[in-house]
Amino acid sequence: MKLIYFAWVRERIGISEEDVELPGDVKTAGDLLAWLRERGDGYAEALQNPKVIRVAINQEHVDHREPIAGAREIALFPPMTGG
Amino acid sequence: MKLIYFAWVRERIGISEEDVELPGDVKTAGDLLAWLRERGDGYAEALQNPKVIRVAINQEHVDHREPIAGAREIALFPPMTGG
Amino acid sequence: MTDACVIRVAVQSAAYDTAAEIDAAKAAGGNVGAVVTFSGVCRDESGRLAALELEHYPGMAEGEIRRIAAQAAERWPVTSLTVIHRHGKLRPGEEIVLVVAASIHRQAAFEAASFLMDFLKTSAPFWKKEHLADGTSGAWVEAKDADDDAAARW
Amino acid sequence: MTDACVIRVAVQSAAYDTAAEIDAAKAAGGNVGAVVTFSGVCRDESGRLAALELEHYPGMAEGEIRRIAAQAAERWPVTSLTVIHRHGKLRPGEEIVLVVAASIHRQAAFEAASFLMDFLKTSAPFWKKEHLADGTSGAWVEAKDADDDAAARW
Repeated sequence: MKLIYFAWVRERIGISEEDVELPGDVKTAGDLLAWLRERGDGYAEALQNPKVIRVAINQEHVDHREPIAGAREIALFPPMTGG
Repeated sequence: MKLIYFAWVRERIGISEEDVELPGDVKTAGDLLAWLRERGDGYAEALQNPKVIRVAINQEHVDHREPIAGAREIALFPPMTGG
Repeated sequence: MTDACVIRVAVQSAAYDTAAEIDAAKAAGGNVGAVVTFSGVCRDESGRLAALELEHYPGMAEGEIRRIAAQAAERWPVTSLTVIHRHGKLRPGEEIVLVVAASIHRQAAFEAASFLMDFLKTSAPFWKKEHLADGTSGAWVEAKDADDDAAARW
Repeated sequence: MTDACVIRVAVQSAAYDTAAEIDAAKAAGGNVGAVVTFSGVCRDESGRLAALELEHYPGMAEGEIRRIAAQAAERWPVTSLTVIHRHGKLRPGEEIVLVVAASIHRQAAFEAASFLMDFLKTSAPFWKKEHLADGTSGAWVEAKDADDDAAARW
């Protein structure tokens, strides 16, 4: 599964995208965040406060409870500050 | 006293401005409208419905009860439709 | 807040340059973060109209617009307000009026511009007469209750 | 009302031509009587900032803006909606975003433009990073509660 990171999530994790194989018990966007936090210090720092992390599946905003099965790409990023 | 007319008030009265000598009992803008209505058919037609006639004294909107003593110019016109 | 607001008012028959007015609003200073413009355009009313003729009260028109702009500058933290109102005969597609409101914040710019338009409609001394597509002279445009309602909400 | 509304969305690093976008909105048809524009301008924060760097999520940025514009076109009788959002490094005074809303009536144009801006702020995937005047790289701009409140009022 393709993961994409933006803004300070990208900076703290240290890469802008990666392909990962997820274990079967990672079922929701929230599960994904918890799983990623265990991957290293950068991930832990980037995702320490899950409440401020926004998730998009296939380029659409979703809730952290959203199932991720079948997702083509999942993006993680901070609250948006465009406009 | 200088009177100025605009839009259909001007068209119905037939002139765009005039100087008038007012009798002493014409004290308010409303009195002026009543006095003008007696000046001829054009005036009567233009001013038949005083409620829709707006009055400006020295280029400021005023109520029909406003005293006109000392006015430099008084303008009569329909509700505005600019913008 | 009036002190800091640059107010520019023009009543003219000539067309104006909207882009130049936006640039001027940005250059007027005050840490501009948002510029809102309103352009009022002469409509053809589904082909019925050949033109609108705008009559105005010279002197009072400028004065009244300036008074409305000063009120807006009191109510919102705007850095500049520009109003250009045209008079004379305007064809469908031509612009009648431009309002430009600049501010540090977008909400102030939106509200000041909307306020200015509502009061221009109801208190600036301009009148529109229709010229019809069949070559005849049409009626004077009637004031709308909706415009009074719009002004009353402020 | 969506059928009749012409929607144009662009996400680009290049500057845009506001006057040309206004003309296009007038030419898009639909008896346009009112055109409202919003321009978001990069501020210098009293000299503190050298630039803002805008990062975006390609693909999703366009899609999300288009989705917001379609919502606006459902809610207001607008004849056209244009949104151009820039990315990359922008210096103080440069424009970040343009919204153009055209309608037969002014209120619809004002409200659609204001709605679009509120939702661009809170749901379009763009992020601003500060570059400071002293040459260092500053912080990522934090999202404001005020922006969430502004979006919630619709």
